[in-house]
Amino acid sequence: MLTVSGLTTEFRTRVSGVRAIEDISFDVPQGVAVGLVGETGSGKSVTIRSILGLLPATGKVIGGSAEFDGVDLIRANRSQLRSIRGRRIGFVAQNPFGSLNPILSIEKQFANVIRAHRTMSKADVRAVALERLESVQVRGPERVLRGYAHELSGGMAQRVVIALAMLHDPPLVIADEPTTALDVTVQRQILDLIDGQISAGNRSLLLVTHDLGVVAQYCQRVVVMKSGSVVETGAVADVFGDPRHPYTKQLLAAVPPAPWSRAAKEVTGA
Amino acid sequence: MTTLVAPEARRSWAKRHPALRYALVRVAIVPISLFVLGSVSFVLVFFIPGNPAVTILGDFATPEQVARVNAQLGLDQPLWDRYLTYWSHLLQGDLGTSFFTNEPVLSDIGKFLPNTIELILLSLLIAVGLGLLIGVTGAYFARRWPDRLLGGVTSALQSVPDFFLALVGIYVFFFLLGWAPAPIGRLPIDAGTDHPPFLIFGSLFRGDFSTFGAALGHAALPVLALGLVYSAYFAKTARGSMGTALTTPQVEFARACGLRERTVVRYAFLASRTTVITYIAILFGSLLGGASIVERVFNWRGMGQWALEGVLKVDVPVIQGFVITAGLMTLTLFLLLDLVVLALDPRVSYE
Amino acid sequence: MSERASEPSVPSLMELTDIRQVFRRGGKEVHAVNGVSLSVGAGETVAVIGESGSGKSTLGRIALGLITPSAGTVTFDGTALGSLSKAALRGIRSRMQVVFQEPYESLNPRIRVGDIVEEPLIIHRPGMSKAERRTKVMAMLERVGLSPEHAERYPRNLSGGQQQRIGIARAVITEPELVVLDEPTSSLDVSVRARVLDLLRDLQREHGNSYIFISHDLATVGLISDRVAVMYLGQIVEQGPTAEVLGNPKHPYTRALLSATLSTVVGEKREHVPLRGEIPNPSSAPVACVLSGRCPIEIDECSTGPVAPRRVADRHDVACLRVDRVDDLIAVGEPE
Amino acid sequence: MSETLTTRRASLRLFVRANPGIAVGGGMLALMLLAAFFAPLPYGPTTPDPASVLQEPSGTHIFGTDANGFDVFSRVIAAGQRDLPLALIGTLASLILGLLIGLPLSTKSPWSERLMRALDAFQSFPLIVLSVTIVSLTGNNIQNIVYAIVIINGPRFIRLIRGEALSIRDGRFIEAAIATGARPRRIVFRHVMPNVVDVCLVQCSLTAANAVIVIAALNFLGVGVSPPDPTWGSMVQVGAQGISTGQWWVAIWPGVAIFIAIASLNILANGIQRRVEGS
Repeated sequence: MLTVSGLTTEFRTRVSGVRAIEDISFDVPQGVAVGLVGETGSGKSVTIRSILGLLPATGKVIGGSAEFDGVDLIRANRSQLRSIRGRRIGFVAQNPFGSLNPILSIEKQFANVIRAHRTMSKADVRAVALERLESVQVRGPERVLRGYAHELSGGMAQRVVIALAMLHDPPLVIADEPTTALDVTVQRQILDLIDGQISAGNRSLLLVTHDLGVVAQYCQRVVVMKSGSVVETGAVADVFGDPRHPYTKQLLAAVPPAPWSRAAKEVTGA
Repeated sequence: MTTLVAPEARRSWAKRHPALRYALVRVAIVPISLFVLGSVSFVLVFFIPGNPAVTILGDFATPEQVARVNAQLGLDQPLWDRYLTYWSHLLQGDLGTSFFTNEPVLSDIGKFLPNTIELILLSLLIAVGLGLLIGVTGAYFARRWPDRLLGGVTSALQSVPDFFLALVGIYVFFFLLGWAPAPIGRLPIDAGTDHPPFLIFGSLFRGDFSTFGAALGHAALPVLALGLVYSAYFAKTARGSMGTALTTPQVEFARACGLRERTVVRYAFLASRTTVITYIAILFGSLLGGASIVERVFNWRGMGQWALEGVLKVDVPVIQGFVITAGLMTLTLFLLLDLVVLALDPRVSYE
Repeated sequence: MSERASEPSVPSLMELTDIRQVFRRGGKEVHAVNGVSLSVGAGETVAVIGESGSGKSTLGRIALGLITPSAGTVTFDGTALGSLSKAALRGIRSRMQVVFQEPYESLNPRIRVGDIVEEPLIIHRPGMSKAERRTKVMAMLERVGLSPEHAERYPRNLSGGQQQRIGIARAVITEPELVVLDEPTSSLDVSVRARVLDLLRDLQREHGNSYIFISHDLATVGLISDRVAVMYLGQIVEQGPTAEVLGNPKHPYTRALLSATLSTVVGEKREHVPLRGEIPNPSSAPVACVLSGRCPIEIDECSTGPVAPRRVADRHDVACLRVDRVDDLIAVGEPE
Repeated sequence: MSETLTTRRASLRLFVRANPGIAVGGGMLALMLLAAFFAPLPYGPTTPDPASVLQEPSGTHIFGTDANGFDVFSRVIAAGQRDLPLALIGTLASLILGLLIGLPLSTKSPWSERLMRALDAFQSFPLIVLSVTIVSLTGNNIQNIVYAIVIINGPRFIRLIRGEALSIRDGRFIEAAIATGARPRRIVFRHVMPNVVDVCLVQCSLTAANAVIVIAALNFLGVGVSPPDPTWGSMVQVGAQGISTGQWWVAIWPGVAIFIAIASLNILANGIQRRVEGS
């Protein structure tokens, strides 16, 4: 589905270039959820932004390719890229309030995303938007549609973002830490929602996260990154069950044991 | 029964429409500001050293002459009386008469203010149009060559005083090339200085195209001088706010959804709209006085030039009249600004 | 007050009694903290757990005397903070310190690391000579795992973990009896997080100080705390010894928080305790159980009035009418 | 000895490469100041030569002469002695005013908010006209132009310093300092002040640029001028009469000097801004 190979990106500073990621390669097969994990500065964000052509002005991909649908996204021209983004690849960002336009009504934003890829009457836009909002379990979709982003709670806003990202039923969804900005008790709802949407359409998911638990429970494959390089790739069960790279081992060891297991041990021991 | 219900209903109304309530409060403040403005302009006179009568009559006036003029001006009255008289005149729309020309200040303002407003509006048109173009283009091509080039242009324009740019314009376009008319007013010298207010807009509206053309030709240089210099300030603001807006996650998400670049830029512009509109209001305010020197260079006969000449001669009623008019205009402008911002941004909720 | 808040098993150092904090925001009253009582024993670590908006950080600032509560008293080592003059309060600050969540933001970017760590000594140890202070600073830097050369650097030239070590060094250099840790590891990566927690534990072992550990992460709390208080909407809904609360949680909200932590063991999917909707604004004084409206097992009685805590086990208090039926939660299906 | 010199030279080169704006802007400014005070002038700037009036630029008078027979080149250079220090003093005065008023007002109390609104109202007023009034009333000499510069730029400093200090006071490290037990005075001087330096530096060079414009504008209007002392603004004014009849050199050369002075200050401001953002 998506094949990334040898991806290398540099950031220009005043004096020289700084390599942010180097020689990144991995696959996202059809119908598979891939977790891209790493700590701060490991280059997860730069990797997906290189793939989607969303690097800031100072960043530049200097090597490698990202093959999707038979098109190399790195070398694709602007209009090719535009017709893929949103239609063939959906993107869910970290902070829902950052993602939504604060000044346009939610309905207008649905209309813009729909009309980016097909023509549709105003009534149809409304019908599609309502249906989509219902499918992501937004309560009171009519009211939400009429309203603005700031009137929503964090979880609801992220549901709206997911609905927008999946409006055109893209076969691949890239999610960048989609629950980090949300309250703890809401995070799993959103993960379950994304998971449900992905498996319902037999889609692929590239899930960027720093939470190994999320990868263990929601992904089938994992790519571990460290300071701009991939250190380990494989099936989640294999990598987490028997990590090969010392960094992966270290990462897994650093995760505190689940609170219930430790506490339960102490209770029974006492 | 109804009297019991009414306050409750009103409170809930205010709760449901905080924006409307804010707007009403904002409008209600205006009379207070006006009172402060009027009083400030009265007090201003006491900071002026010396005796206005001496200023009028010259240093060699006899004490009797001074006393007579003082009585004429009402300056022999107690302060409190003068303050009340001042307000009663002001409320009747009487701003006094010039010490030197004996013209009623109000009629002077009626004559000169429209000229200034035309100059400011046309200059703003250039400044905003060009400034937005430069700023948005620069922000879009951030840190690439168009941005660097336009940044250089902006810095250069910002480094020229408007009156100097006007002089260079006169030399090049009037003296060397002969494209522009002589800098002697709003119309050719044989048309005299008596013309209806709002010369350009008025003649266009009436369909008097020969006057319109002549007036526009005379306006070209002053408008360009002001418009170019102020466009630099505008470009800098637009570049800054658009530059920030274009790097927000919101714009990234819009791109990731496959929106056209045109729509993406529009998203960013929506986000920086308030800054841009605020800056237009600020520029209008500063042009009100800032245009005065250029007006003088072109003998534009605008309010700025009139006030400047009044100031240089210590013509107290003229200074007061200018303070009140300019204050009134900026007050109105900022009121409008606040209301426009309120109407444009769904997030603004004033509590 | 026979049913007093769950008490420590050691002599008490800090006593928070019926703390209330009301902010006025846009003409509305916001009850950030709503009748919280908590005591911290000497040498003890008490964790305050909650989501953003639960009032836990406000509670931490009240404990430090950075905010004066609208009602209730804070007693530190027998002295009520409210009775102290400004100068006396400043003086007592050498005995209670704070470490914030954002390591970089809590360090002045214009001051060298060595001077940052030295500042509490300048303020609280006027008798100390410059040389003595420097020696102590260097020793402290080494103690938190940094080298003397770091003293000459500015905060921005350090990693997040190193910055947080500076924050900790500044907090403990006057050997305070109480340190409030406001999400000290939340913004750190997991590998760094573990080492910072180790450091905090070691320091406590050496100095015997108390911690109030504010966090939203139950897994971290399980590693470091002796007792846990779970906060929701300005109230403590459950508190008790860590092993009790995490191993035998009785409040639906605690269960929901626990189920939000995902295991890294593939296939070990814990039950999901879903709450409806999201944490509301704490805008009005409670007329019901704080969780009513979101709780999957609520009954009509839950919305008739505030729910007082009840003792369910040794030093384990829970504010829930449905304590007996909390195990039903697992049976409740997917959200909404 | 020579070794330290070469290392110093090398570090200077490094600084110039990393901060081209500061180097170019600062260099140009220094050059102008040096020229104004120390350059040997071909003619006395205030000694007219009645024999050569309104002469075009030539080998003898490279910038030409004006209607009074003054050598334009000598006057343009010498005018820097008045314009530039005055601009810098005005900037310094505005900065001090901004610190004195802005820092104490950096609270969220309703009073300081109200004062800021009043300041907004004051700023939206045509200040150039006000400053002409004030300079002509306080005694029409060039030193009093400092008042004009402060009236126009002081409010900007107050607003800037207050806003910056307010956001710094909101910062975590201030809360940390309070929690450490620092006194209010220590917080202002040790924690707030050092953090407003950056924005003040940028604003200072922008203000100096604006001050050059203000001085030129007032002198152009004949305010604050004591003939025959040269200032750029009054030279432009003298030349303005000849501009429509083709005697461009009298007005253009001092105008170019104004342009270069302002441009170098703007370049300097941009350079400082870059450096501040980069750090």
